[in-house]
Amino acid sequence: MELLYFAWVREAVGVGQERVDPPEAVYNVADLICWLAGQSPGHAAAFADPTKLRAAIDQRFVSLDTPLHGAKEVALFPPVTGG
Amino acid sequence: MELLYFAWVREAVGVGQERVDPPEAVYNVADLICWLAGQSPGHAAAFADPTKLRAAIDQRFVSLDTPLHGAKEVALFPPVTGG
Amino acid sequence: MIRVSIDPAPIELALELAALEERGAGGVASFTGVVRGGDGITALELEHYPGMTEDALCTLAEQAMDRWSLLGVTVLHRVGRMEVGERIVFIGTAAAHRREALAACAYLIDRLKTDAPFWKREWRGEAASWVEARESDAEAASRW
Amino acid sequence: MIRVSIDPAPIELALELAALEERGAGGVASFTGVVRGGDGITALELEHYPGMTEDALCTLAEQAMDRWSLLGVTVLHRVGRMEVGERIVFIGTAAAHRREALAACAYLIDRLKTDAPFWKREWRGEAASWVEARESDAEAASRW
Repeated sequence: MELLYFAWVREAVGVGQERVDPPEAVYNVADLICWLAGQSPGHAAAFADPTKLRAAIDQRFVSLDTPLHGAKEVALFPPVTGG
Repeated sequence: MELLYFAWVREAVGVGQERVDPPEAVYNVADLICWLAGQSPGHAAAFADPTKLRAAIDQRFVSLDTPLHGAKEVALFPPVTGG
Repeated sequence: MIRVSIDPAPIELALELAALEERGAGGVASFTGVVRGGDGITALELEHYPGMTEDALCTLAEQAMDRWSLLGVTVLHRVGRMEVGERIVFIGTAAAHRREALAACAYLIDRLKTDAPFWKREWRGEAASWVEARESDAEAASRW
Repeated sequence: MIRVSIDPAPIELALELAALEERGAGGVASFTGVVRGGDGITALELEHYPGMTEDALCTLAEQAMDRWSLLGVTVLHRVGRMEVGERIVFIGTAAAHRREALAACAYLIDRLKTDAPFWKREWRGEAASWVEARESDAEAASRW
Protein backbone atom coordinates (compact mmCIF):
# COMPACT_ATOMS: atom_id res chain seq x y z
CA MET A 1 0.00 0.00 0.00
CA GLU A 2 1.30 3.42 -1.02
CA LEU A 3 1.02 6.11 1.66
CA LEU A 4 1.11 9.86 1.01
CA TYR A 5 1.54 12.52 3.68
CA PHE A 6 0.86 16.24 3.41
CA ALA A 7 1.50 19.44 5.38
CA TRP A 8 2.66 18.90 8.97
CA VAL A 9 2.04 15.15 8.73
CA ARG A 10 4.65 14.98 5.97
CA GLU A 11 7.03 17.15 8.01
CA ALA A 12 6.62 15.07 11.18
CA VAL A 13 7.15 11.74 9.41
CA GLY A 14 10.06 13.16 7.42
CA VAL A 15 8.94 11.82 4.02
CA GLY A 16 6.00 12.62 1.74
CA GLN A 17 5.54 9.07 0.51
CA GLU A 18 6.27 5.54 1.65
CA ARG A 19 5.29 1.97 0.90
CA VAL A 20 3.96 -0.08 3.82
CA ASP A 21 2.59 -3.57 4.36
CA PRO A 22 0.47 -3.44 7.53
CA PRO A 23 -0.69 -6.68 9.24
CA GLU A 24 -4.13 -8.20 8.58
CA ALA A 25 -5.59 -6.69 11.77
CA VAL A 26 -5.24 -3.19 10.30
CA TYR A 27 -8.77 -3.03 8.91
CA ASN A 28 -9.72 0.62 8.50
CA VAL A 29 -8.01 4.03 8.27
CA ALA A 30 -8.12 4.56 12.04
CA ASP A 31 -6.35 1.20 12.54
CA LEU A 32 -3.72 2.25 10.01
CA ILE A 33 -3.10 5.54 11.86
CA CYS A 34 -2.75 3.63 15.15
CA TRP A 35 -0.33 1.15 13.60
CA LEU A 36 1.72 3.90 11.90
CA ALA A 37 2.12 5.71 15.26
CA GLY A 38 4.32 2.82 16.43
CA GLN A 39 6.68 2.84 13.47
CA SER A 40 9.13 5.62 14.48
CA PRO A 41 9.33 8.71 16.73
CA GLY A 42 8.43 10.85 13.67
CA HIS A 43 5.41 8.66 12.93
CA ALA A 44 4.44 8.82 16.61
CA ALA A 45 4.43 12.66 16.46
CA ALA A 46 2.36 12.68 13.27
CA PHE A 47 -0.18 10.01 14.22
CA ALA A 48 -0.64 10.43 17.98
CA ASP A 49 -3.99 12.23 17.69
CA PRO A 50 -6.31 10.81 14.99
CA THR A 51 -8.88 13.58 15.60
CA LYS A 52 -6.43 16.00 13.93
CA LEU A 53 -6.17 13.85 10.82
CA ARG A 54 -8.15 13.43 7.65
CA ALA A 55 -7.73 10.81 4.93
CA ALA A 56 -8.23 9.98 1.29
CA ILE A 57 -8.31 6.52 -0.28
CA ASP A 58 -7.41 6.39 -3.95
CA GLN A 59 -7.83 10.18 -4.14
CA ARG A 60 -11.26 10.39 -2.51
CA PHE A 61 -11.89 11.88 0.93
CA VAL A 62 -13.02 9.19 3.38
CA SER A 63 -13.88 9.05 7.08
CA LEU A 64 -11.43 7.32 9.39
CA ASP A 65 -13.72 4.30 9.85
CA THR A 66 -13.52 3.45 6.14
CA PRO A 67 -12.10 -0.07 5.47
CA LEU A 68 -8.77 -0.16 3.64
CA HIS A 69 -9.93 -3.16 1.61
CA GLY A 70 -8.36 -2.94 -1.84
CA ALA A 71 -6.85 0.53 -1.30
CA LYS A 72 -3.84 1.23 -3.50
CA GLU A 73 -3.08 4.78 -2.32
CA VAL A 74 -3.91 6.13 1.14
CA ALA A 75 -3.22 9.78 1.97
CA LEU A 76 -3.12 11.15 5.52
CA PHE A 77 -3.14 14.87 6.24
CA PRO A 78 -4.57 17.65 8.43
CA PRO A 79 -7.94 19.27 7.55
CA VAL A 80 -7.61 21.15 4.25
CA THR A 81 -7.05 24.92 4.22
CA GLY A 82 -7.08 26.04 0.59
CA GLY A 83 -8.69 29.04 -1.04
CA MET B 1 -41.30 74.21 -11.95
CA GLU B 2 -38.67 72.45 -14.05
CA LEU B 3 -39.77 69.17 -15.61
CA LEU B 4 -37.43 66.46 -16.88
CA TYR B 5 -38.47 63.54 -19.06
CA PHE B 6 -36.53 60.33 -19.76
CA ALA B 7 -36.68 57.34 -22.11
CA TRP B 8 -39.98 56.95 -24.02
CA VAL B 9 -41.60 59.76 -22.02
CA ARG B 10 -38.99 62.15 -23.42
CA GLU B 11 -39.52 60.77 -26.92
CA ALA B 12 -43.31 61.04 -26.75
CA VAL B 13 -43.28 64.62 -25.44
CA GLY B 14 -40.56 65.58 -27.90
CA VAL B 15 -38.34 67.42 -25.41
CA GLY B 16 -36.27 66.28 -22.41
CA GLN B 17 -36.91 69.33 -20.33
CA GLU B 18 -39.51 72.08 -20.02
CA ARG B 19 -40.62 74.76 -17.60
CA VAL B 20 -44.28 74.68 -16.54
CA ASP B 21 -46.52 76.63 -14.20
CA PRO B 22 -49.46 74.35 -13.35
CA PRO B 23 -52.62 75.74 -11.64
CA GLU B 24 -53.09 75.59 -7.84
CA ALA B 25 -55.34 72.52 -8.08
CA VAL B 26 -52.38 70.43 -9.26
CA TYR B 27 -51.43 69.18 -5.80
CA ASN B 28 -49.44 65.96 -6.22
CA VAL B 29 -47.46 64.12 -8.91
CA ALA B 30 -50.53 62.22 -10.14
CA ASP B 31 -52.37 65.55 -10.60
CA LEU B 32 -49.40 66.90 -12.54
CA ILE B 33 -49.40 63.87 -14.87
CA CYS B 34 -53.16 64.31 -15.47
CA TRP B 35 -52.70 68.01 -16.19
CA LEU B 36 -49.73 67.40 -18.51
CA ALA B 37 -51.77 64.88 -20.54
CA GLY B 38 -53.94 67.79 -21.74
CA GLN B 39 -51.09 69.98 -22.95
CA SER B 40 -50.43 68.52 -26.44
CA PRO B 41 -50.91 65.30 -28.43
CA GLY B 42 -47.33 64.33 -27.52
CA HIS B 43 -48.02 64.93 -23.84
CA ALA B 44 -51.24 62.96 -24.14
CA ALA B 45 -49.32 59.96 -25.51
CA ALA B 46 -46.72 60.17 -22.75
CA PHE B 47 -49.06 60.75 -19.81
CA ALA B 48 -52.20 58.78 -20.70
CA ASP B 49 -51.43 55.89 -18.32
CA PRO B 50 -49.98 56.96 -14.94
CA THR B 51 -49.46 53.30 -13.91
CA LYS B 52 -46.61 53.15 -16.45
CA LEU B 53 -44.88 56.16 -14.94
CA ARG B 54 -42.48 56.77 -12.08
CA ALA B 55 -41.30 60.09 -10.65
CA ALA B 56 -38.55 61.88 -8.81
CA ILE B 57 -38.83 65.20 -6.98
CA ASP B 58 -35.58 67.09 -6.62
CA GLN B 59 -33.68 63.96 -7.63
CA ARG B 60 -35.32 61.54 -5.18
CA PHE B 61 -37.70 58.77 -6.20
CA VAL B 62 -41.24 59.47 -4.95
CA SER B 63 -44.63 57.80 -5.26
CA LEU B 64 -47.23 59.48 -7.45
CA ASP B 65 -49.27 60.62 -4.46
CA THR B 66 -46.41 62.80 -3.21
CA PRO B 67 -47.34 66.53 -2.95
CA LEU B 68 -45.47 68.85 -5.28
CA HIS B 69 -45.21 71.46 -2.53
CA GLY B 70 -41.90 73.31 -2.93
CA ALA B 71 -40.61 71.06 -5.74
CA LYS B 72 -38.05 72.73 -7.99
CA GLU B 73 -37.32 69.81 -10.31
CA VAL B 74 -39.79 67.04 -11.13
CA ALA B 75 -38.75 64.15 -13.34
CA LEU B 76 -41.19 61.76 -15.02
CA PHE B 77 -40.07 58.50 -16.60
CA PRO B 78 -40.82 54.79 -17.03
CA PRO B 79 -39.62 52.24 -14.43
CA VAL B 80 -35.82 52.13 -14.41
CA THR B 81 -33.95 49.39 -16.30
CA GLY B 82 -30.25 49.86 -15.60
CA GLY B 83 -27.54 47.33 -14.82
CA MET C 1 -12.88 53.74 -0.33
CA ILE C 2 -15.82 54.32 -2.66
CA ARG C 3 -15.45 54.79 -6.41
CA VAL C 4 -18.54 55.59 -8.46
CA SER C 5 -18.49 56.55 -12.11
CA ILE C 6 -21.01 57.00 -14.92
CA ASP C 7 -19.13 57.26 -18.15
CA PRO C 8 -19.55 56.64 -21.88
CA ALA C 9 -15.99 55.25 -21.98
CA PRO C 10 -15.35 51.49 -21.81
CA ILE C 11 -14.86 49.87 -18.39
CA GLU C 12 -11.25 48.84 -17.76
CA LEU C 13 -11.68 45.66 -15.76
CA ALA C 14 -8.04 44.92 -14.97
CA LEU C 15 -7.39 48.43 -13.64
CA GLU C 16 -10.52 48.43 -11.50
CA LEU C 17 -9.80 45.04 -9.97
CA ALA C 18 -6.15 45.90 -9.31
CA ALA C 19 -7.26 49.04 -7.45
CA LEU C 20 -9.57 46.95 -5.27
CA GLU C 21 -6.86 44.36 -4.58
CA GLU C 22 -4.56 47.18 -3.45
CA ARG C 23 -6.98 47.96 -0.60
CA GLY C 24 -5.17 45.17 1.27
CA ALA C 25 -8.25 42.98 1.32
CA GLY C 26 -8.15 39.19 1.45
CA GLY C 27 -10.98 38.90 -1.05
CA VAL C 28 -12.28 40.82 -4.03
CA ALA C 29 -15.66 39.99 -5.57
CA SER C 30 -16.94 41.41 -8.84
CA PHE C 31 -19.90 41.34 -11.13
CA THR C 32 -19.68 42.52 -14.73
CA GLY C 33 -22.74 42.96 -16.91
CA VAL C 34 -22.11 42.45 -20.62
CA VAL C 35 -24.31 43.29 -23.63
CA ARG C 36 -25.77 39.96 -24.68
CA GLY C 37 -26.53 39.19 -28.31
CA GLY C 38 -29.33 36.93 -29.47
CA ASP C 39 -32.95 37.84 -30.21
CA GLY C 40 -31.61 40.04 -33.01
CA ILE C 41 -29.99 42.54 -30.67
CA THR C 42 -27.11 44.44 -32.22
CA ALA C 43 -26.52 47.13 -29.60
CA LEU C 44 -27.76 48.61 -26.34
CA GLU C 45 -28.19 52.26 -25.45
CA LEU C 46 -28.23 53.54 -21.89
CA GLU C 47 -29.79 56.83 -20.84
CA HIS C 48 -29.61 58.21 -17.30
CA TYR C 49 -30.61 61.13 -15.10
CA PRO C 50 -27.38 63.11 -14.63
CA GLY C 51 -26.83 64.17 -11.05
CA MET C 52 -29.42 61.86 -9.56
CA THR C 53 -27.65 58.76 -10.90
CA GLU C 54 -24.37 59.64 -9.21
CA ASP C 55 -26.20 60.31 -5.93
CA ALA C 56 -28.14 57.06 -6.14
CA LEU C 57 -25.00 54.98 -6.77
CA CYS C 58 -23.02 56.75 -4.02
CA THR C 59 -25.88 56.13 -1.59
CA LEU C 60 -25.91 52.43 -2.51
CA ALA C 61 -22.14 52.18 -2.09
CA GLU C 62 -22.34 53.88 1.33
CA GLN C 63 -25.13 51.52 2.40
CA ALA C 64 -22.97 48.56 1.43
CA MET C 65 -19.99 49.98 3.35
CA ASP C 66 -22.20 50.44 6.43
CA ARG C 67 -23.75 47.00 6.24
CA TRP C 68 -20.67 44.89 5.55
CA SER C 69 -17.08 45.23 6.61
CA LEU C 70 -15.69 46.47 3.30
CA LEU C 71 -12.35 47.98 2.41
CA GLY C 72 -13.45 49.17 -1.01
CA VAL C 73 -16.50 49.47 -3.25
CA THR C 74 -16.49 50.31 -6.95
CA VAL C 75 -19.66 50.91 -8.97
CA LEU C 76 -19.25 51.80 -12.63
CA HIS C 77 -22.00 52.15 -15.21
CA ARG C 78 -21.58 52.97 -18.85
CA VAL C 79 -24.01 55.22 -20.68
CA GLY C 80 -24.58 55.79 -24.38
CA ARG C 81 -24.38 53.15 -27.08
CA MET C 82 -22.68 49.78 -26.53
CA GLU C 83 -22.18 46.91 -28.95
CA VAL C 84 -22.76 43.23 -28.17
CA GLY C 85 -19.96 41.92 -25.92
CA GLU C 86 -19.18 45.29 -24.35
CA ARG C 87 -19.39 45.86 -20.59
CA ILE C 88 -22.40 47.81 -19.27
CA VAL C 89 -21.86 47.70 -15.53
CA PHE C 90 -19.14 46.73 -13.08
CA ILE C 91 -19.50 46.12 -9.36
CA GLY C 92 -16.39 45.39 -7.30
CA THR C 93 -16.06 44.88 -3.56
CA ALA C 94 -13.01 44.28 -1.37
CA ALA C 95 -13.19 42.81 2.13
CA ALA C 96 -11.08 40.86 4.59
CA HIS C 97 -13.42 37.87 4.20
CA ARG C 98 -15.09 36.38 1.14
CA ARG C 99 -18.59 36.34 2.64
CA GLU C 100 -18.73 40.13 3.00
CA ALA C 101 -17.27 40.79 -0.45
CA LEU C 102 -19.69 38.38 -2.18
CA ALA C 103 -22.80 39.50 -0.29
CA ALA C 104 -22.09 43.19 -0.86
CA CYS C 105 -21.48 42.56 -4.57
CA ALA C 106 -24.84 40.79 -4.97
CA TYR C 107 -26.59 43.52 -2.95
CA LEU C 108 -25.15 46.30 -5.09
CA ILE C 109 -26.14 44.83 -8.45
CA ASP C 110 -29.62 43.86 -7.20
CA ARG C 111 -30.27 47.33 -5.80
CA LEU C 112 -28.70 49.19 -8.71
CA LYS C 113 -31.33 47.59 -10.95
CA THR C 114 -34.19 49.26 -9.06
CA ASP C 115 -32.62 52.25 -7.27
CA ALA C 116 -30.66 54.05 -9.98
CA PRO C 117 -32.26 56.08 -12.80
CA PHE C 118 -31.02 54.32 -15.93
CA TRP C 119 -33.10 53.35 -18.96
CA LYS C 120 -32.06 50.77 -21.49
CA ARG C 121 -32.93 50.68 -25.17
CA GLU C 122 -32.28 47.66 -27.38
CA TRP C 123 -31.24 48.15 -30.97
CA ARG C 124 -31.98 45.57 -33.64
CA GLY C 125 -30.31 47.03 -36.70
CA GLU C 126 -32.16 50.32 -37.26
CA ALA C 127 -35.07 49.53 -34.93
CA ALA C 128 -34.99 50.51 -31.27
CA SER C 129 -37.23 49.52 -28.36
CA TRP C 130 -37.17 50.50 -24.70
CA VAL C 131 -36.61 47.61 -22.33
CA GLU C 132 -39.45 47.00 -19.87
CA ALA C 133 -38.70 46.70 -16.17
CA ARG C 134 -38.84 43.14 -14.85
CA GLU C 135 -40.87 42.09 -11.83
CA SER C 136 -38.04 39.71 -10.87
CA ASP C 137 -35.71 42.69 -10.42
CA ALA C 138 -38.06 44.28 -7.89
CA GLU C 139 -38.24 40.97 -6.03
CA ALA C 140 -34.46 40.57 -6.04
CA ALA C 141 -34.00 44.10 -4.66
CA SER C 142 -36.61 43.59 -1.94
CA ARG C 143 -34.84 40.56 -0.43
CA TRP C 144 -32.19 42.90 1.00
CA MET D 1 -16.92 25.44 -20.65
CA ILE D 2 -14.91 24.46 -17.60
CA ARG D 3 -11.38 25.64 -16.99
CA VAL D 4 -9.50 24.33 -13.95
CA SER D 5 -5.85 24.96 -13.25
CA ILE D 6 -3.42 24.45 -10.38
CA ASP D 7 -0.28 26.34 -11.16
CA PRO D 8 2.67 28.02 -9.43
CA ALA D 9 2.47 30.87 -11.99
CA PRO D 10 0.62 34.11 -11.18
CA ILE D 11 -3.09 34.34 -12.03
CA GLU D 12 -3.76 36.64 -15.00
CA LEU D 13 -7.07 38.23 -14.04
CA ALA D 14 -7.74 40.25 -17.20
CA LEU D 15 -7.19 37.23 -19.48
CA GLU D 16 -9.39 34.97 -17.37
CA LEU D 17 -12.26 37.44 -17.20
CA ALA D 18 -12.05 38.22 -20.91
CA ALA D 19 -12.33 34.48 -21.67
CA LEU D 20 -15.46 34.25 -19.51
CA GLU D 21 -17.01 37.33 -21.13
CA GLU D 22 -16.43 35.74 -24.54
CA ARG D 23 -18.79 32.92 -23.55
CA GLY D 24 -21.57 35.30 -24.65
CA ALA D 25 -22.98 35.57 -21.13
CA GLY D 26 -24.87 38.58 -19.84
CA GLY D 27 -23.10 38.43 -16.51
CA VAL D 28 -19.72 37.41 -15.19
CA ALA D 29 -19.09 37.06 -11.46
CA SER D 30 -15.69 36.56 -9.90
CA PHE D 31 -13.98 36.06 -6.59
CA THR D 32 -10.26 36.58 -6.13
CA GLY D 33 -8.45 35.61 -2.95
CA VAL D 34 -5.36 37.68 -2.21
CA VAL D 35 -2.53 37.10 0.31
CA ARG D 36 -3.34 39.44 3.16
CA GLY D 37 -0.58 41.05 5.22
CA GLY D 38 -0.90 41.97 8.88
CA ASP D 39 -0.16 39.81 11.92
CA GLY D 40 3.46 39.73 10.78
CA ILE D 41 2.72 37.63 7.69
CA THR D 42 5.27 38.05 4.92
CA ALA D 43 4.29 35.20 2.60
CA LEU D 44 2.01 32.23 2.13
CA GLU D 45 2.89 28.76 0.87
CA LEU D 46 0.37 26.40 -0.66
CA GLU D 47 0.84 22.64 -0.86
CA HIS D 48 -1.60 20.29 -2.59
CA TYR D 49 -2.26 16.66 -3.49
CA PRO D 50 -1.43 16.45 -7.19
CA GLY D 51 -4.02 14.53 -9.17
CA MET D 52 -6.66 14.59 -6.46
CA THR D 53 -6.79 18.40 -6.44
CA GLU D 54 -7.51 18.62 -10.17
CA ASP D 55 -10.26 15.99 -9.82
CA ALA D 56 -11.81 17.76 -6.81
CA LEU D 57 -11.90 21.13 -8.60
CA CYS D 58 -13.29 19.63 -11.82
CA THR D 59 -16.00 17.87 -9.82
CA LEU D 60 -16.94 21.15 -8.12
CA ALA D 61 -17.05 22.97 -11.44
CA GLU D 62 -19.26 20.23 -12.94
CA GLN D 63 -21.59 20.38 -9.94
CA ALA D 64 -21.93 24.15 -10.40
CA MET D 65 -22.64 23.70 -14.13
CA ASP D 66 -25.34 21.12 -13.31
CA ARG D 67 -26.94 23.21 -10.59
CA TRP D 68 -27.03 26.60 -12.29
CA SER D 69 -27.45 27.64 -15.87
CA LEU D 70 -23.83 28.54 -16.55
CA LEU D 71 -22.00 29.25 -19.79
CA GLY D 72 -18.57 29.06 -18.23
CA VAL D 73 -16.75 28.23 -15.00
CA THR D 74 -13.10 28.95 -14.21
CA VAL D 75 -11.37 27.74 -11.06
CA LEU D 76 -7.69 28.58 -10.64
CA HIS D 77 -5.53 27.97 -7.59
CA ARG D 78 -1.92 28.86 -7.17
CA VAL D 79 0.50 26.61 -5.34
CA GLY D 80 3.97 27.25 -3.94
CA ARG D 81 5.12 30.47 -2.31
CA MET D 82 3.22 33.76 -2.68
CA GLU D 83 4.05 37.20 -1.32
CA VAL D 84 1.57 39.57 0.34
CA GLY D 85 -0.73 41.10 -2.29
CA GLU D 86 -0.45 38.18 -4.72
CA ARG D 87 -3.52 36.23 -5.87
CA ILE D 88 -4.05 32.77 -4.39
CA VAL D 89 -7.34 31.72 -5.94
CA PHE D 90 -9.68 32.86 -8.70
CA ILE D 91 -13.27 31.77 -9.28
CA GLY D 92 -15.10 33.06 -12.33
CA THR D 93 -18.60 32.22 -13.56
CA ALA D 94 -20.49 33.31 -16.66
CA ALA D 95 -24.26 33.09 -17.00
CA ALA D 96 -27.14 34.71 -18.86
CA HIS D 97 -28.44 36.11 -15.56
CA ARG D 98 -26.63 37.67 -12.62
CA ARG D 99 -28.31 35.48 -10.00
CA GLU D 100 -26.84 32.28 -11.41
CA ALA D 101 -23.37 33.74 -11.90
CA LEU D 102 -23.22 35.17 -8.35
CA ALA D 103 -24.67 32.11 -6.61
CA ALA D 104 -22.35 29.71 -8.46
CA CYS D 105 -19.35 31.88 -7.64
CA ALA D 106 -20.17 31.87 -3.90
CA TYR D 107 -20.81 28.10 -4.03
CA LEU D 108 -17.48 27.37 -5.68
CA ILE D 109 -15.32 29.33 -3.25
CA ASP D 110 -17.22 27.99 -0.23
CA ARG D 111 -16.89 24.40 -1.38
CA LEU D 112 -13.30 24.74 -2.57
CA LYS D 113 -12.34 25.60 1.02
CA THR D 114 -13.52 22.21 2.30
CA ASP D 115 -13.51 19.90 -0.74
CA ALA D 116 -10.09 20.40 -2.31
CA PRO D 117 -6.83 19.07 -0.83
CA PHE D 118 -4.78 22.23 -0.30
CA TRP D 119 -2.78 23.16 2.79
CA LYS D 120 -1.65 26.64 3.61
CA ARG D 121 1.44 27.69 5.52
CA GLU D 122 2.02 31.23 6.77
CA TRP D 123 5.52 32.67 6.75
CA ARG D 124 6.55 35.39 9.18
CA GLY D 125 10.10 36.15 8.11
CA GLU D 126 11.96 32.85 8.63
CA ALA D 127 9.24 31.25 10.77
CA ALA D 128 6.50 29.12 9.22
CA SER D 129 3.27 27.77 10.69
CA TRP D 130 0.52 25.64 9.15
CA VAL D 131 -2.87 27.34 9.04
CA GLU D 132 -5.59 25.57 11.03
CA ALA D 133 -8.91 24.79 9.37
CA ARG D 134 -11.76 27.05 10.45
CA GLU D 135 -15.11 25.81 11.70
CA SER D 136 -16.78 28.69 9.83
CA ASP D 137 -15.54 27.25 6.52
CA ALA D 138 -17.25 23.92 7.23
CA GLU D 139 -20.46 25.78 8.07
CA ALA D 140 -20.25 27.89 4.91
CA ALA D 141 -19.75 24.79 2.77
CA SER D 142 -22.63 22.93 4.42
CA ARG D 143 -25.22 25.59 3.56
CA TRP D 144 -25.10 24.44 -0.08
